[in-house]
Amino acid sequence: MKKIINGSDKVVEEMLQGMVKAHPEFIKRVENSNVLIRKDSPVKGKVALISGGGSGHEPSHGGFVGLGMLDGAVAGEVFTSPTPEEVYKGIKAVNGGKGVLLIIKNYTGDVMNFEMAAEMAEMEGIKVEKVVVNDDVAMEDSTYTVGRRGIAGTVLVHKITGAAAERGLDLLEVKRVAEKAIENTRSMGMSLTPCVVPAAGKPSFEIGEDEMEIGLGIHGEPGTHKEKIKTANKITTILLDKIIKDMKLKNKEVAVLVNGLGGTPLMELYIVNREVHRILEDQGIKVYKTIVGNYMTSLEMAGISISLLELDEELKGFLDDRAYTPAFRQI
Amino acid sequence: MKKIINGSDKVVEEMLQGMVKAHPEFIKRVENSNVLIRKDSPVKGKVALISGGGSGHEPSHGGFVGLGMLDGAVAGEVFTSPTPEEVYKGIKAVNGGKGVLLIIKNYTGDVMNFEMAAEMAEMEGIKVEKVVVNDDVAMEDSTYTVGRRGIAGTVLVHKITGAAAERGLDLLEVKRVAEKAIENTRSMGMSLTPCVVPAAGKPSFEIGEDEMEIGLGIHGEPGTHKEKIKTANKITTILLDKIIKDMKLKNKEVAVLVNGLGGTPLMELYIVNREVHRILEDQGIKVYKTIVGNYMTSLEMAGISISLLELDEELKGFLDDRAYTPAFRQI
Amino acid sequence: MGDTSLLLEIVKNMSKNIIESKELLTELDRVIGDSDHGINMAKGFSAINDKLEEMEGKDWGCILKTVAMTLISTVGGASGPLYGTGFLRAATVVEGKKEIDKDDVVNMFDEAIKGIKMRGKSNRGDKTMLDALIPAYEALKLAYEEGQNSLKAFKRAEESALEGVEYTKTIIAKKGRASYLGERSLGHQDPGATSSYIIIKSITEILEKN
Amino acid sequence: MGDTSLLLEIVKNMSKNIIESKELLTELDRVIGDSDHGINMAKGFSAINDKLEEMEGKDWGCILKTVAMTLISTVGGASGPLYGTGFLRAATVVEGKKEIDKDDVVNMFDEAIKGIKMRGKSNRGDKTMLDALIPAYEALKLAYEEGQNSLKAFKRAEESALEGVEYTKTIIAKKGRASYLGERSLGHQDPGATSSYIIIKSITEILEKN
Ligand SMILES: Nc1ncnc2c1ncn2[C@@H]1O[C@H](COP(=O)(O)OP(=O)(O)O)[C@@H](O)[C@H]1O
Ligand SMILES: Nc1ncnc2c1ncn2[C@@H]1O[C@H](COP(=O)(O)OP(=O)(O)O)[C@@H](O)[C@H]1O
Ligand SMILES: [Mg+2]
Ligand SMILES: [Mg+2]
Ligand SMILES: [Mg+2]
Ligand SMILES: [Mg+2]
Repeated sequence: MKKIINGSDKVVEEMLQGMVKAHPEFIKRVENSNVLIRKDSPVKGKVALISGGGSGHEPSHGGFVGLGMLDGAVAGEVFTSPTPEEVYKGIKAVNGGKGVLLIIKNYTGDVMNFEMAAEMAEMEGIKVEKVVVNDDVAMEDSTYTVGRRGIAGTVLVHKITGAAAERGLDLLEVKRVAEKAIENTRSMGMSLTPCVVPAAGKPSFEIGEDEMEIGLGIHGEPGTHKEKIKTANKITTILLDKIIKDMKLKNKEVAVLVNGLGGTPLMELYIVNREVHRILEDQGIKVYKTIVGNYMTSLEMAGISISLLELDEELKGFLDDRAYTPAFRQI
Repeated sequence: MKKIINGSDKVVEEMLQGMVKAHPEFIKRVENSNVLIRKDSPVKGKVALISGGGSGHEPSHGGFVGLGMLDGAVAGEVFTSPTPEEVYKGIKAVNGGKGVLLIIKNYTGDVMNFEMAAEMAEMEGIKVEKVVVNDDVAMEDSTYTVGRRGIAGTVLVHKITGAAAERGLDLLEVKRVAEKAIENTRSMGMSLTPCVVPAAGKPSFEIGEDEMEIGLGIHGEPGTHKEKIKTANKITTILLDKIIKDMKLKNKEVAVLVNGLGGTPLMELYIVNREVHRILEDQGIKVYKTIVGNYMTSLEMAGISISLLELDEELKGFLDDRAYTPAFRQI
Repeated sequence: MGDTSLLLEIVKNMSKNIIESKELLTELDRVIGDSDHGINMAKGFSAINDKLEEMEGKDWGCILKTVAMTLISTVGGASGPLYGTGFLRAATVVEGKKEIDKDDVVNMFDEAIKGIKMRGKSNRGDKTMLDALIPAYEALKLAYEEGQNSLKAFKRAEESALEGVEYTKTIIAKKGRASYLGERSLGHQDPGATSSYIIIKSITEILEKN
Repeated sequence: MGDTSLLLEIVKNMSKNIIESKELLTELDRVIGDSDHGINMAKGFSAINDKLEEMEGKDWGCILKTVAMTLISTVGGASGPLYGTGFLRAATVVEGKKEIDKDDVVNMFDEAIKGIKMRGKSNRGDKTMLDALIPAYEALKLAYEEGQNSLKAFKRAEESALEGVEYTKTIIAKKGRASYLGERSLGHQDPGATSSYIIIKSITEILEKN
């Protein structure tokens, strides 16, 4: 395991300290917690947004705390959802009186821990609502399963929902917008390499020199299957086909997120983005906005995910709104 | 070699296409060239800045084309400086009448090709000046050698110089500011893994499972020496010590850039940043601004570099100015 | 079945066994999950270990509640709230009690499983901890009904739990992270079922000693 | 020494040999540089290959200028401008000539080296292409002075170039990327010196055939 760390038990704590040192103009830390919140929290008269989950997805979620996106991000251990207590501390710290919306990625652990935190906060009279992001089309969305995972599309949900909250909409309206964004977002990922959870010290899965893993989540779990490694264009086609089949996009407008999983150079993301645009154009789908970079990572994993967000006039407005956070800035 | 590409001979072309598709509001491409320029180029009444070099350092340099930074970026093949002709095309495309400043990283190839381009442009009556960035303290700066390399500190030079140009200073003034920024910038890097030049298909150097390479450049060249891998804090100390020894920073203010080489997760960069701040505080050096992320990469190499820029009132002003580019945004 | 000093011994033994199994559980989770089950569980039970003194002299309900809250507030992940809820529900059955009997044991176990099912929206056959816990519970109940003593009953429960662990190898995961693997989860044993087996075994070991 | 059809044959052979050495040169550059020398050179000489027809019937100066400009405008890196400048300087010596003699050859070689030294701010002993080119030039000049024919003279030049390549293994790089390695560049042969040797060998081979 080659990592620039001081010890596997210290990574989250030291990372959070390093983040605050890097971005003091954006974020501060809630005392005795792994919660990062907006410098100006609690913001009065604004619905507050909290997201979070296991660490190892940086810049998610702390990097999106700031104007026009999140009010708080709760960090668990690497790939482990934070405890209810931590989430509860976050809720209390950001609540500006208009209620708090929890943006949860659909993982059993995240859902349960955030739910328990919401129950705790509600007992104190804080209005809390929840939405669960489940953008990953790699798996069937059946009632017999836990449903789809939340992956990189979550960042688009943060952006849209953050804009709605920043405009001053009330809790249920913000929740409605979040649900619409979730409903309109689909993603799928692949990887060339596993990642190594620091405390585990071993690659999260085995993979051959000529293989790639398709349809995998963001916690180093193996994907739905392995394939022989293919060209960037073929990979893009595999992912995008599955996404597009799950939506009705003909003559629609979309936002595109080409996301790196941590170890993939920007060069490769741009090469993928080129083919994404070619395919969408080919199918009569118009790209309204493109985002390319490492937004939802799995430690040092080499791989990508592609997300599409179907837009209407309302969502376009929110997408265009200002955002100013450590990892997402737009004027 | 595991890469998401379509063929090693197509990476630069396809990447440039993907970049333009991703950032149409910032950049456009000069026809029949590998040059990206500001959407509103040539900007009248402003000194234009051109940088560039081999590809594989993304987001450098195309990602810094935009308001308050570069006017144009010239991309060579991976790790190979662009030809004089390409640079010349860039110069012609951005020249707004107030002259053009070339920001060159100190590599034999870059210096020669940019110089030849400058000669070509001057023959056409375009005022061209050059500065050469040499921030890498890994090597001795002796007159018998080619001098220090230009590495990640170049991004800080882009920011400062871009602000000076944006304010409307004239060519020689902008050049003076650039030289001051260069004079005040020092960097040093290390890595855990080599990188693979697509066309070569092999790791750029061999390294053991428990080794790291110290003092290396950004083209996959081996460093000054190998060491047993150490903790993040020790690594930070090794790099920062060498940088600080080369400057006189006691009671001074600095800007910090903790740069990832492409394959290192943000988590590790923040852990390093924590220790950078601790050491600087310890030595009575004040951090005015911190930048953490992948700014000057070496393909998928896992590693980091640290840069310090010594500030005075003038440089602080330029550092604080607005910049709005694909990869660097600040309001 | 016994007094609270027995319970404290059991809790201590659970902690020891779980902490010792940290690598095994993590490795199992690496194959079909995200490589953290052992880390998570060891973290929780280390925290419980630190509270052993403070639990001394307390009643069954109080001790189990401390175990539950410690798991909930230190573990995170899926296993934290699930085991936490299980222990919390068990605690409600024996609130204020210094001594408990066989019926209490059966009811505690039953409540714990109900709590986990509710919290996890899961059931037997989903390839989770429930596939160890439910057969263990059934074996225990049957043994008691057949008039066996607690040691015998827990021995049977332990055996059934182990069978349950083996059974998880033969099924496709429907809940938890392993469910994302689909067919690829076949052939691998569930980490949570394994930790459940270890927890039950920890009880048997102490009953054996006493 | 010969007419322009000889020159075209030589240029064609250089292209062939350089393209065939693409991997060797890249591998040498991987060890002490940035893994691209073979790629760079092959790119340049492929482009030259594409211009062979258009060069037909032109004079020596014109052909060498085309070679030079093609290298400058396609190779990039350090080797592009260096070889480009070398060929460009050589071209100026033989401007307008359809036939050249021994003196022309010596002068061309001399000018090429001066150009490379000027452009690269480098000299013999820096572990660069000059460590192959300069000894080759000296051997060639001496051979001509001794009254040898061009084939013999180039044979000697080729031998000296090869010795120069070997010599680069024994010295520390002072110019180019390899210089960043300091002592670690010892023991490895310089890619540029190697490509220079290949270029000279390409001339000998054609002289041999004619
Ligand atoms: N919905 C559920 N119901 C019951 N048990 C579950 C459920 N989801 C997961 N588990 C159990 O939790 C175990 C994984 O725990 P752990 O690795 O600590 O959490 P995470 O999956 O969040 O990383 C699984 O092996 C399984 O036994
Ligand atoms: N200043 C210089 N003078 C002469 N030759 C040089 C100089 N710098 C580099 N070279 C030659 O160029 C070769 C490297 O060329 P190449 O790999 O194509 O360019 P780059 O170093 O830009 O990647 C070296 O092996 C060396 O022979
Ligand atoms: Mg987990
Ligand atoms: Mg090169
Ligand atoms: Mg797990
Ligand atoms: Mg090279």
